[in-house]
Amino acid sequence: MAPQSWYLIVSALLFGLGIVGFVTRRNSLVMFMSVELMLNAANLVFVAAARDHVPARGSACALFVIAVAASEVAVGLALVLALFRLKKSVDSDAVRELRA
Amino acid sequence: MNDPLLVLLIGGPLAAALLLALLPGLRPEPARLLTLLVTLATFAASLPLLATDAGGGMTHGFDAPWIAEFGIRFSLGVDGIAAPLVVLTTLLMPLVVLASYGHVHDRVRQYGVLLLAMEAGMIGVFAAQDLVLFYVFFEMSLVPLYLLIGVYGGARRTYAALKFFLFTVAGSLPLLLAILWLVQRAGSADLAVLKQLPLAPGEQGWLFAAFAAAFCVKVPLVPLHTWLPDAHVEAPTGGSVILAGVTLKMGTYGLLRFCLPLFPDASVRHAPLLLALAVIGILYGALLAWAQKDLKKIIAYSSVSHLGFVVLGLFAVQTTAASGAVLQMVNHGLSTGALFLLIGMIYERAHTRQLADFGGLARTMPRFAVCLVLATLSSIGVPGLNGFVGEFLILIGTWRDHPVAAGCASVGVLLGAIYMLGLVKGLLFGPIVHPKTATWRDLNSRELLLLAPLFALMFAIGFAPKALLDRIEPPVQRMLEAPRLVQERR
Amino acid sequence: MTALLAAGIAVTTALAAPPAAAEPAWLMLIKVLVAFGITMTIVPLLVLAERRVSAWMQYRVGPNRVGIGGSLQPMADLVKMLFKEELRPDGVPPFLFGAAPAIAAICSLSMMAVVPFGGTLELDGRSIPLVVADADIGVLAVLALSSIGVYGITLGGWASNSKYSLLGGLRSSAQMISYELSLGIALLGVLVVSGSFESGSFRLSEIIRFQAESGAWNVLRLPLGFALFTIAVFAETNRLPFDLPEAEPELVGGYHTEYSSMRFGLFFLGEYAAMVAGSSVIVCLFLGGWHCPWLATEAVVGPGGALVQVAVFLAKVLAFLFFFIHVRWTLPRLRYDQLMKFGWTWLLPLSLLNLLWAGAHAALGWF
Amino acid sequence: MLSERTAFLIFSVIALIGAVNVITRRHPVHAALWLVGTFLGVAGLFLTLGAGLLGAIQVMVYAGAIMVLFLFVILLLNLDAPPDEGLSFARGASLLAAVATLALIALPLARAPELRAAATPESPVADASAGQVANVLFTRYALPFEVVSLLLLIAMVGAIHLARRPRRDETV
Amino acid sequence: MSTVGALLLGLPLAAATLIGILHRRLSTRTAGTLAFAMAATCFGLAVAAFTHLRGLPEDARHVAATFWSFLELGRGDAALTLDVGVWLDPLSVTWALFITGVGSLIFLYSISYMEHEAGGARYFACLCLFLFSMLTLVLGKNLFLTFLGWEGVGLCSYLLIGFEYGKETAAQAGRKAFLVNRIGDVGFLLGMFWTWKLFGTLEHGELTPKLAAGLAAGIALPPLLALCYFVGACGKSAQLPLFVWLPDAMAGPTPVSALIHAATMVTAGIYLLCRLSSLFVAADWALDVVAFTGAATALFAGLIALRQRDIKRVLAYSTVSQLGYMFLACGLGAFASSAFHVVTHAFFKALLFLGSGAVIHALHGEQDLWKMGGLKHHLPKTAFAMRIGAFALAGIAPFAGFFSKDEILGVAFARAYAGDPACWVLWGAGVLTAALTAFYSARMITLCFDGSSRLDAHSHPHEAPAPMAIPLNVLAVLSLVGGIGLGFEALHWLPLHHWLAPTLAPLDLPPLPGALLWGLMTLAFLIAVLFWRIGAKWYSGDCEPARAAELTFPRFAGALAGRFFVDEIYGALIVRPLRFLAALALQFDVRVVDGAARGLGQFAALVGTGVRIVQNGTVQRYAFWMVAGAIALLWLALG
Repeated sequence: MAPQSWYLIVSALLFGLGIVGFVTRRNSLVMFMSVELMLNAANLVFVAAARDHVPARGSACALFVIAVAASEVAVGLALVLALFRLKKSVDSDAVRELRA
Repeated sequence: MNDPLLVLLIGGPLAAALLLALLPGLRPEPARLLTLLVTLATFAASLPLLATDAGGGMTHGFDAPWIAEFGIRFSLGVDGIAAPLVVLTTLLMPLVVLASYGHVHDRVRQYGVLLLAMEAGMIGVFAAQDLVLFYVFFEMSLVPLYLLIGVYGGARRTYAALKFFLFTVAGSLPLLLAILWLVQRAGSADLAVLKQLPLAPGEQGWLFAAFAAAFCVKVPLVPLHTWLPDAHVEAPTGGSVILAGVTLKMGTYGLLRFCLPLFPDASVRHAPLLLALAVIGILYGALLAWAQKDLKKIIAYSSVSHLGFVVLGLFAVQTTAASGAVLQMVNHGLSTGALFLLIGMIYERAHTRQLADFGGLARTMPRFAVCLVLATLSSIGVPGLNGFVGEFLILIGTWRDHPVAAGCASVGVLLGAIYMLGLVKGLLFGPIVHPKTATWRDLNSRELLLLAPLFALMFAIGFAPKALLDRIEPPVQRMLEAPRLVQERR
Repeated sequence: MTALLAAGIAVTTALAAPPAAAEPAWLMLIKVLVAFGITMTIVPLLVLAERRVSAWMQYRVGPNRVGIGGSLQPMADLVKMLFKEELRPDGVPPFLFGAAPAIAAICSLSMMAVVPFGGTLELDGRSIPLVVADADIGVLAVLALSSIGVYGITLGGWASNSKYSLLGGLRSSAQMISYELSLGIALLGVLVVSGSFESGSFRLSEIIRFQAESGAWNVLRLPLGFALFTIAVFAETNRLPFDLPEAEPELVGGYHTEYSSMRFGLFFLGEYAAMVAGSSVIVCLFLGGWHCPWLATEAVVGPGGALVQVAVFLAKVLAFLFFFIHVRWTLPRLRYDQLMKFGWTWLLPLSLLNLLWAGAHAALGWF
Repeated sequence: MLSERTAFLIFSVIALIGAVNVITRRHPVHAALWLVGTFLGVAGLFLTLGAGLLGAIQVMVYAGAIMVLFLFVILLLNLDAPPDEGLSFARGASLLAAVATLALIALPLARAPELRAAATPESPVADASAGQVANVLFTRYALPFEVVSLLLLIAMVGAIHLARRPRRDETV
Repeated sequence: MSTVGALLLGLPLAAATLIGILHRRLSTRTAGTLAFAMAATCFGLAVAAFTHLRGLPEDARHVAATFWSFLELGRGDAALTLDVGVWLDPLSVTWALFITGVGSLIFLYSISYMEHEAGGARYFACLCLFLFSMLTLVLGKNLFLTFLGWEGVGLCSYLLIGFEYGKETAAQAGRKAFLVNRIGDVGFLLGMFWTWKLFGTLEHGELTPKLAAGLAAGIALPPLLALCYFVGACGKSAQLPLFVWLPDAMAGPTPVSALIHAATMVTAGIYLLCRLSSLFVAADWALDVVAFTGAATALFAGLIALRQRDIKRVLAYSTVSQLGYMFLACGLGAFASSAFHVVTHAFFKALLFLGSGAVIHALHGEQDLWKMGGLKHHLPKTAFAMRIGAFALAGIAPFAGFFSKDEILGVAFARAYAGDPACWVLWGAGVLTAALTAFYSARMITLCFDGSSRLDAHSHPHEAPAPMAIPLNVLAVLSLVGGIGLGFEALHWLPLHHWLAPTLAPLDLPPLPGALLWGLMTLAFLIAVLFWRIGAKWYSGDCEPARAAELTFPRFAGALAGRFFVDEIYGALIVRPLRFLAALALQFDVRVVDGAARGLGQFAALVGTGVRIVQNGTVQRYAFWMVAGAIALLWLALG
């Protein structure tokens, strides 16, 4: 059984990579993917931490996170689609102007 | 012993305003008629306020709990100082409505709503015996006037209305802080309680500064006066009359009712500063009035000068001077009110307010000439009319302790004559300038009816001020008790 | 070359999937090989059977030249597959082009890991459950692998760098996803009914044991569930009447038009393996797996009993496969929008209804 | 059977490499596929942690549904690799992100010494099998469960409405 | 007695308001007769009051009557009680007498004078109002009412001077008169405040005895207090610094000039000085200031009068000069003799003004002396009356002017003789002015009536109608009799000094020896006659204006004609800088004070633009800040 800290380290790395992806990449889809990465890292922490207490709860929480992530992606991608239809590109810099 | 009269005086116009607001279908004429009737009824109802005299104490008291936990009560009451001002307000209102027949033709109903709401607010200000209630009415009376100037005003009305609003609100913020501090310390917002509250000199200093800031903007005292000319020039005639007639008095009333009794040490300590500002106000205002080209601006700056006298009277901490100041408040309301009404009438005909455009009106409009000369004489303080009595009392009272200030102020009387007679000569005498002078018809009976009460009161106060002064003096005496003691010790 | 690599990976994933089983490594290896071997033998037979049965149904003979009555035809196809030239259109991502068919194949093959061929085999004192990895999540693994399978087809369509195959890939994956939904819910129906098991795990062997003990196969309890599940499996494996994506006239073969030789072979293998796996899952869930009502398989002692169970299980699977092929040549092909409409507006509500029915059944404990 | 530690190592390596590639790959489809790899890696980690149900669901939902959705969008929009994409907004952001990850790792360890304790005892305390998770899910977290279901419904409706191609009589 | 006082004040006010309200419907004639009737009754009442006071014993010769209490304020020493009432004492009754007397004559005169003027009713309303104010001033019970009258009179002069408001000059002159008066009024006001502060009362009844007691006890009062009142007096009686308004006031109709700028209003200053005589004496060097200003004004005005072309301006400057004489008398402590000169001056100056009015009336508005000449043939009666008035003005023996002027010179000589060297200068100035007066009055009479006729062709002057002639004749008689009747000790009929003594401060001056006295009188008489002869001869015959001009000192002539450019100097020194200051204040107000308020607004907008840069729409930027924020929070939480 690998010690819990290892899991935390891996999830921290995953989360860090997620942040890098989210902050640096201009393509909105890749940004979405980075968000998924971060969510996964969070799930990992949930389950890893729960293992020493009540494992089931960790999974339950992770389940909720997955559900939320799924709905987030659904709506997010719908928005990207609508955005693409408007701007002909998914580059997040394309939607820079604050006025209509 | 709750006497419902004051609640009626405030509630009546407010209810009427609400009613008018909720009747969009009402045609202009009946709406204006309703406004007139309500204002007349309020005036009639307000007369007994003057009649009863409780030796300086509070009459027509009405007291009900409002916000219990902070000790804030809905308490109203009127004494010798407030009664004349309330009656002045209720008197000017019907005149303003009558005047509006001449120049307000569209959105008449809303005009009525604003006037009635303003009247309620102003009576509330003068009748409030609770500090927080006073502040509420103080702000409430501000909004209708802002709208009045903003909607019915002249060319740059939005700028002027906003400037007026910002000046007053900025002034009243420190007031709010001070009130909250006081109420929190004293546990109650009632004036009587607050008077006995022992305040440390330092604390009293900044509280006085906060109160004075709000009221000096309203007076307006010199450095804070730049909103007045703009507000007057852009306001409709009715707005100007109310603005000059009553709104400015709220500032001086506040100084007398709150600053002097609640913070005696600070008032006496700051008295020289305020006296200096008052004298500057008188001379500076007069000079500016002389340099103006626009009729309304001349009268506006004359108001700055006249109210400089009132502040002078208040802070000389002398019963004679203070009574004179209160009397002068009423006088200024009458004379400047009349002047603004007259200028309004001329503006209705000539649609220009530049002095240079006029000349030789006396020949074509004799009645107007007589009225204007009368109003001017009252304004510059010619004996036999009300203006002189007020100024005389203020100056004679101030001379006792501050001869130099009184000396300089009396020069203001001279300057006053200069610019006012300049105005009269420009308008009435000399050759005819405006091509269409002949076409303007003289004052009709409505307009004369409008001015009659004002002139009647001017002569009445001019010849027999005793009736009014006896009503004013005791409460003033009571207000100045604390500062007088401090003055004596010094 | 990549194909072989892909096959190897398939085996390791099957191994890794169910780590919970604490058996010695070599026994696990033997089981995998046995399961892999059974599948690999059934698939060519299936291909041959399909062509013979369809021919029989259409009053024609079918392949009978190679071997006795065409029995060696699959060998011939295999040889053809291996030695044909591997074409690859230009502008195509090489790795993905090769990986796509492998993914499809891997997923289908790995599904067999979870399927219990028989009961337990007592051999020199060691009782060996006749299943590669009786994973706690059993049935869920099937679902998971089937959803991974979608990738094979989507990537296949995309990697071949042509509009038609892209559209074909998209349509087929859309179809599979839609029907995966009703597949899952129908599966739930079964679990709810056979939910009397205590530890709440999804093991297929326990479902079979439940059917054996209760004496009635699930198909009798959930006839609607059975029908829905089979339709969904048909859709999952892109079999007629749902094999629209590659057969569409304007799409010309759908996602595997650009594929040739062994890559096409892998796709082909994947498809048929999916059929085998699908039918075996159906058999386990609804037709009592290796259980045979009147033949008390447990009574027969020794290896013979297990073999009988495996035989019964294989018989059922072959029968079902026959049914697969039979349907292919009887029902017409559905148009794409009808297909999607049927999937969402008919199948989904019915499966919810079935779930309701199963819930009521479990709660009231009919039988 | 493989020891759990090695499984942990393999899967975490898969996950991390996948993650790195997700953010470095210029072509969105490649990024998406690497993401699938990461998801499978993480699913494996779940399995090593004994959360079998979660692993399956992770595969089924994340890898199976969400990534397919991503692929769908990428393919539908027919996106190709933008020319100079790569790691734009370079130095500042990545530096910051690096600091962030370090902070996330270093700080908890520095602060919570017990985390650095030796490996916990070998025997798995209790597996988070489907049954136990179900028990917890429908008793303790019943309300969140209902709320999430509602959320999913809303998300579905929202997504459909947003992504719907406007009919001729509608304007966007 | 109080009813007499009430009526004295009430009647003019009632008349004024009545005519004022009905002035549309009243013709000039009816309004005039009504006003004259009112004035006559007032004169009757004044006489009644006079006889009543004569009946009272010497020391209790005053009657007080209050009508209603004006106001009561304050308590203890700061108490201020003012009430409206009447205070009749020898001083006020004397003034009332000649005001109402001369006033009613002028009312009668102006009925016919204003016959064909437009707005005659308004004119008479103002005149009645003027009479009311003048009587309030004189009969007022306290200084407050005196001040009320004081300003009221100023107001009426403003209205009457600007009667023909169409003419720019009239409007301008009216305004100027009111403003200059106002300057004086401010002085009076300050004096009043100071008096109330020192004595706590403004009632004449209480103030005069207090002042007298103070004087007797030798308590010195601050000279500035007296000077405040003196400034007021100067403003009203047109003394040196503030006399500019009087000559311009001639723009008004002639009867107005006669009434206001000769007989009544200008004497108010003297009345004030006499009323507060003990205050002035107690304020040590205040009286010297009064004396010197008086002398200077007399001399200065006399010089200017020499070269005036307009007949009314000559008279105006002569009035200023004679007032200088009165102030000189007060300055020397001889309040009674100055009062005597006031009375006599009222008679002959009113006569001269009315006469000139008749002349102008006859010549249809022509006022330039150089366009008259030889009028004695056309207007014999007016010429005769004017000649008597001129003799009185010049101070020729039997006429009134001689006695009052001589008395003042006598007092000046006596004081100098008694050892006050400064008084020699005063006496010298007095004599010189007397000479000048004789010269210009002769000039006026000869230019106007004698000499060759310089009338333009088509004007044919006719004698003044009856209502204008009667006042002329009455005044002529008074100018003749006045001097002897009132002043001459010997007759004891109505010695003014004796009559006014109780109310005025006593004059401590050793009487001159008899011989010296008579010598002085003859000297004065000789000077007057001599200079009259020179003047008459100089301007008789057909002298052309040019010859006449260069005859006098040429260089000097410009200054005289231009009235020493006093108006221009005032304009430059006071009006222009004040106007510049006003413009400066306006700019300051708009730029600085208003600017500060607007500046505050712009500052807020500036801050706004600063903050806007942070929000620029790129998602990355937001993400970056979000993460940075998260780290910071983390650091805080765990740090």
